[in-house]
Amino acid sequence: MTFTFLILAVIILGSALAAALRPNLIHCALLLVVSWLGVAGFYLWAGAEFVAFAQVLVYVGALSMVVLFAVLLTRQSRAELRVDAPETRRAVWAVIAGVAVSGVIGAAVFATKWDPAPVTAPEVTVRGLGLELMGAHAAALLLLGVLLTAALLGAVVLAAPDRPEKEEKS
Amino acid sequence: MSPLQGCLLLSAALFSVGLVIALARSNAILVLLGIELMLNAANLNFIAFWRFHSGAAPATGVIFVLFAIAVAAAEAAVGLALVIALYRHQKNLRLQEATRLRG
Amino acid sequence: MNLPLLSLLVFMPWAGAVLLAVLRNARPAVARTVTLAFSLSTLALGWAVLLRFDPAVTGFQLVERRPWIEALNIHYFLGLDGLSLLLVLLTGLIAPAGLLASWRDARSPRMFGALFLVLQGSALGVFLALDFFHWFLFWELSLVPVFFLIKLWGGENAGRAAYQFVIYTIGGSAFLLLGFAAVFAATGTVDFGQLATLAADGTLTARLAHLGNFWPQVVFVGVLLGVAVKVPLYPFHTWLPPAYAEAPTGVSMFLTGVMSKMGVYAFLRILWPIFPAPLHAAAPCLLVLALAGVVFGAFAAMRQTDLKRMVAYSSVNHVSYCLLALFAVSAASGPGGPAAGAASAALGGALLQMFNHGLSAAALFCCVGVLESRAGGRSGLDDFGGVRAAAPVFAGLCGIALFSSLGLPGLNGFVGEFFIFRGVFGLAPWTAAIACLGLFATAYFLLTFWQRVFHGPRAGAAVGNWPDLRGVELAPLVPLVALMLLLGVLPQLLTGLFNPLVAHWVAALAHP
Amino acid sequence: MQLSATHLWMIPALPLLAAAIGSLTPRGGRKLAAGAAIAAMIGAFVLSCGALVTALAQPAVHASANFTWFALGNEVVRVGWLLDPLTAFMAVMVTFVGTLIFIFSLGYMKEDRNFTRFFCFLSLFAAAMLGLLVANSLLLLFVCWELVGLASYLLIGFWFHKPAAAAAAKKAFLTTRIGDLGLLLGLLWLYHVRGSLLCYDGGAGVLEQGSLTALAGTTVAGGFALSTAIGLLIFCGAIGKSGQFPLHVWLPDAMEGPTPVSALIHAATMVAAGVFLVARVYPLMLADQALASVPVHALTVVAGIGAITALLGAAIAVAQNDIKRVLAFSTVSQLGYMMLALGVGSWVAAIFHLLMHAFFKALLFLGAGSVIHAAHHEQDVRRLGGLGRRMKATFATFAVGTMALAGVPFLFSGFWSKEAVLHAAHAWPVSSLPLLVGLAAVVLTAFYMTRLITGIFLGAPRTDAAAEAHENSAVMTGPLLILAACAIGLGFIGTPAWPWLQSNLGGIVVEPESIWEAPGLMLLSIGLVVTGLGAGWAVYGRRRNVNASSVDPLAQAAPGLFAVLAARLGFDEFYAATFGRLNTWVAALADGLDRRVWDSLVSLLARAGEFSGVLNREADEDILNRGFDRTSATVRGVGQTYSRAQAGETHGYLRTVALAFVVFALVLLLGGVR
Repeated sequence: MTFTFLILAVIILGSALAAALRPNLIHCALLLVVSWLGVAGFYLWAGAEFVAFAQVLVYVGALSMVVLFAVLLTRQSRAELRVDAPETRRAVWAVIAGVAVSGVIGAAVFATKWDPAPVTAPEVTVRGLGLELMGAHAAALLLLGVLLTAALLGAVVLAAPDRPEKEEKS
Repeated sequence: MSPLQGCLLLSAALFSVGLVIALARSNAILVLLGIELMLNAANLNFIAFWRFHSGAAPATGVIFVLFAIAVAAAEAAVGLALVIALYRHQKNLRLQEATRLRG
Repeated sequence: MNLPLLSLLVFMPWAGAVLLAVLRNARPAVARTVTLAFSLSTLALGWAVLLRFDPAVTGFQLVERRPWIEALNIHYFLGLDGLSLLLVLLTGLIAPAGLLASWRDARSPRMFGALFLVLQGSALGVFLALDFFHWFLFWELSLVPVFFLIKLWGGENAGRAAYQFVIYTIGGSAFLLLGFAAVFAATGTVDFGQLATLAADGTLTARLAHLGNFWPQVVFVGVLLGVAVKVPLYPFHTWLPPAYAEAPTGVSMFLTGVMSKMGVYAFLRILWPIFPAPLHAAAPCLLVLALAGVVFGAFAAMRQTDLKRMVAYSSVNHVSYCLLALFAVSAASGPGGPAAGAASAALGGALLQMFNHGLSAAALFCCVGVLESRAGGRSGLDDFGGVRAAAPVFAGLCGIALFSSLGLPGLNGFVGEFFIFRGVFGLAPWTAAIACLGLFATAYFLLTFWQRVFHGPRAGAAVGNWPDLRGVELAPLVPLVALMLLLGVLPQLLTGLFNPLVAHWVAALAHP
Repeated sequence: MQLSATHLWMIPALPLLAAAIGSLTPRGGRKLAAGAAIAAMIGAFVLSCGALVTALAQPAVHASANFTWFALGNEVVRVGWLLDPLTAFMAVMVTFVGTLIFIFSLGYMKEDRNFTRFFCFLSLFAAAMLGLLVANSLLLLFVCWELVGLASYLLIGFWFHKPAAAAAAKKAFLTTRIGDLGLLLGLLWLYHVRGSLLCYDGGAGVLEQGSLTALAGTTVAGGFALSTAIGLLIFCGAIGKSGQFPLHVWLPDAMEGPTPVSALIHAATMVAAGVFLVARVYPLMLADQALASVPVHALTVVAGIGAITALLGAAIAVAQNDIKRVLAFSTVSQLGYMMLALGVGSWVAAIFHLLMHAFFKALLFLGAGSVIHAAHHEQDVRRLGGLGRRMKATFATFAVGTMALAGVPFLFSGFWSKEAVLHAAHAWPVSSLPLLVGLAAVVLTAFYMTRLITGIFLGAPRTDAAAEAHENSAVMTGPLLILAACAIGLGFIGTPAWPWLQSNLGGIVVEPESIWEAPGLMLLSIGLVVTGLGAGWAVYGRRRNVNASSVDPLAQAAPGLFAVLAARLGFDEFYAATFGRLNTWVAALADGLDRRVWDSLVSLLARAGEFSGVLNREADEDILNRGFDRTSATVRGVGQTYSRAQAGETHGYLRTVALAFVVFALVLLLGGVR
């Protein structure tokens, strides 16, 4: 339990909680980016540098941009960026669910007897990782490529405007 | 409290925050982001176990997380496309109004 | 050259049917021509078979035997003896004639032709198959096209008649199948020849009895029922008049000319060799039934007001003569055997009668079909009058067919009937004496037909423009009538085909 | 010129060829068809004469030429030709009379549009008849026998557009067919017993001694000899064909055909076929004569039937008004004479009478045809009269025929043959009834012929048709004159002074009683003829001034009897009421069996099937279906319930998932699953 860890935890949870409460959509998105950065920091702290960089690239770099595009694409006026405050009833249920889930997981965590942790982090070089990916997990990697392609195409199809005659029909 | 437990608790808390966001907010984009948070919490767990738990193969946790990030990226892309389609359809992003799947 | 002639015979009509099915947009004339050509193939191939056929051999010739379903000991087994050849030739004559008689039927000639060819192929299959398995396939398959031909191209009540026909005959066939299932279970073979061998030394009965004591009887009765319905044996004949009367002309011709022979053929090919002992035991009863068919069939015809029904009943009467001969022989068989002369006369007469009845009954249906088409679908006894004045050629041809049917000497019908009577008289004199009533009644109703329709002043549908036969209408009648005259004087043309076979049968009868 | 048995087939073949030519000739080819027919008949006549010469060289020999027709199974069916004096005499008679009638038809049928068809049928008839005569096999004889029936059917119904003619043709065919069935059974029996139907086959034929001994020696049911039974069955055929009681009813109706047909078929030849048949199988009929034990001899039955027919026909003829019907019943009566002669054992007398009768009856019929043709198809005696002055040739020849038929002594052929029959009956030891009946018929015959001839030719014309009648052309009167000459002259071939015919026929030796042995009988019969003629003249001869509607004197005297005779003793009505009704009844029974019994049995079965189907369905509906219904209703209810949870609200789903996770996790935690 280190200080660094605590700082990171505060950043992660704090920005996430703030995002949960802010009414402004842009603010929420930006706060979440902060949270993702915190997670990246956590990876660094844990010794998984490659994953940390991947997290920064994918989440902080790419995903946040996409989210911002989506926000901008789906807004008609500035006023609309202020989304409605959550309905009380749903919010209460959400909190109950959240607390219950974290409570259960926490209970499970405390109830479990853990082996003592190894002292040093496992050695993972980028080279080793690359060999691992192209060796044992080559098939998964390929599949992932296919999945990403399919997702790309799917996204294009979904987001593309419907053709005129189909609109008439609907 | 061992570092592993701390990490797991952090992950649980992050997951719950994500869940609360997904459950409480009505904007579809925010719901999607809440889900991304929950995914992050899961990844966090992987790294925690990789780092603080013995018996695993050297690179398994890392590779798992890498794949999960890739899948999450794909998921996010599709999800956001869905959001845009939804917006085009009902001219807003209020998820509670998207109830056309009702049985 | 070693062509599988018999397979060609059976499958050539089917090939024609397939071709017709493929030619979706064929014009009616093309469809008719294709049908006729494939139908005539039977005659041509039958002729080829005739040239290779050796009458002196009593076994099967031109045999084709290949393993088919080896696990069940089933073979694809075609073969031919004098009896089969006779019926193949008959089919080759009647089928094209039937097509020609229905030539002018405008309703979908392509479909009609295809169904007709399927029917023809099935009938040939029945006459040539020597393994029960595919024999029964052919036997049942012949029902399907007939059903559609009657229902779709038939008269007013064709639907009911077609259903009655199919249900009745399938009902009979069910018993037949049951019987053979038991035979198969007992012996492990359904090869007619092997079964006959088994039956000859009593093994078959013994093995059937092994299944249960009543099985020999049950199997016999089952097979008998199946065949009796098809022939038909009195009183299983009630499907026949409506079916024949409602069917279109060509199909009626085929039904009476060929299909009724399938039943008699089954008697000769299956029941008689495979179940000699039970048939002998049942023969006195069956003899009475056949007699009832002869007498009541003829007398019932007297009461009919519809010409087609009348001719249909005459068919019951005529086919019953064949059965009369068979049962008389069977009743007299046993230790020592029946009087050889009488038995061979009865059997030879029955074979002749099969062929002759095919010719004359088909010609009669053809004539009634002509009358019907001229009268716009009416075929009542009272719908016509004085047709002979309007159409002398037609009257002449129809008259010859009528007199052939009533057994006038000099025409083909006489020879068969006379020798059936000669044989039956030698084996069961009283039966022959009573059957004479049938002869009288046949003459009575056929002359009534002739008198009411052709004689007297022109009346009913025959008034007004009533042309004589022309062109394609003559085509089916002239060859049939010519054959009637020819075979009346020279029956040896036919008897030469089966004399050794009949002699062989008679010799086999002497054994118990 | 001689013709051996081997070539005998040419005699029927010639007319058959002519028939084939005629059948293929179109309507316009009158000369071709008629020419072919007549030429063929003349040729056949010449050949027959040749055959006669051959036969007379050895009168006691039955020369036969047998050959195989076809083989059937184990059997070989043999047929053949037979040449003996019987065949030869009959063939000469048939071809001679036939030729004359053919020639007569040229004139008589001149206006008919189916002229060629008529000659085709005539030729067919002649061919069949001649075939019947020359056949050595009873099978072949039966074939020709039936073809004769066919030809007569076609010829009687020649004017088929007249319903009466069509009905008469059918009646003739069916009535004779009843007799034919007996004949068929007789032949079948004979065939079965002897294995052959050849009459003469070098000792193996059915009419030869070996066969006859075997047949007579076998006893069948009722104590009859087998030969008696078979003989009587064969005789049935003769009854039908020769118009004997009780199957005589078709013969008068058959007069609906053209008159030459009546002459050819129903006077001269076809009806003679029955007599010929009995004469042919005479050895068989005689086979039981020596047996004392049989209940009845075959020939006794023949004699009885013949006697009844002779009297019956003559009596009915008295009361008929149609010329042709009078002659038809006269034929019936004369055929009865012939049968009587056969029955009493005088085979030769029967054939003698048969030959003589053929000539004079053909003459009478052709004469009647001449009258009818001249009087525009008027054939009612009451509506004619006074034709004698305008039709001298016809009158003269008809008178000759009448006298021959009536048996006017010495000059006419009928006298000699009739005397032969009567004397044979006289000599019959069994009973004198046939003789008495024959004598009674003599009176009646003379009487009705006088009535006929006075009615037609004497007195004044009673209608315009009769008044305008005039003599026919030579083509019709020529044959009449020739036949009249025969009716006079031919009798001398069989007179007691010169019994040429008798001595030459005698293939079978049954010596006729010489006429001189009973001179009293001859005187009696002459007296009876004179009585008949005189009575006829007394009743009808002096009625000069009657009209067409006046009542017959006999009808005035005995109206009841006359009406009964005129109605032909009610045979037709009786048959219609009994056999006709029985026939209808059996037909109705057969039809009813089909429609009611068998059909309802089948539909009962179908109902049973249907019922089991209904049961099945009920069971299905009650148990299976209802169960299914309930299950599916439950499923639907549950689904509906749960579909409310399917709110379509994304948040709700997510929440549910979360809470469910909590619950499961709690369960795992609290359950202590490790």
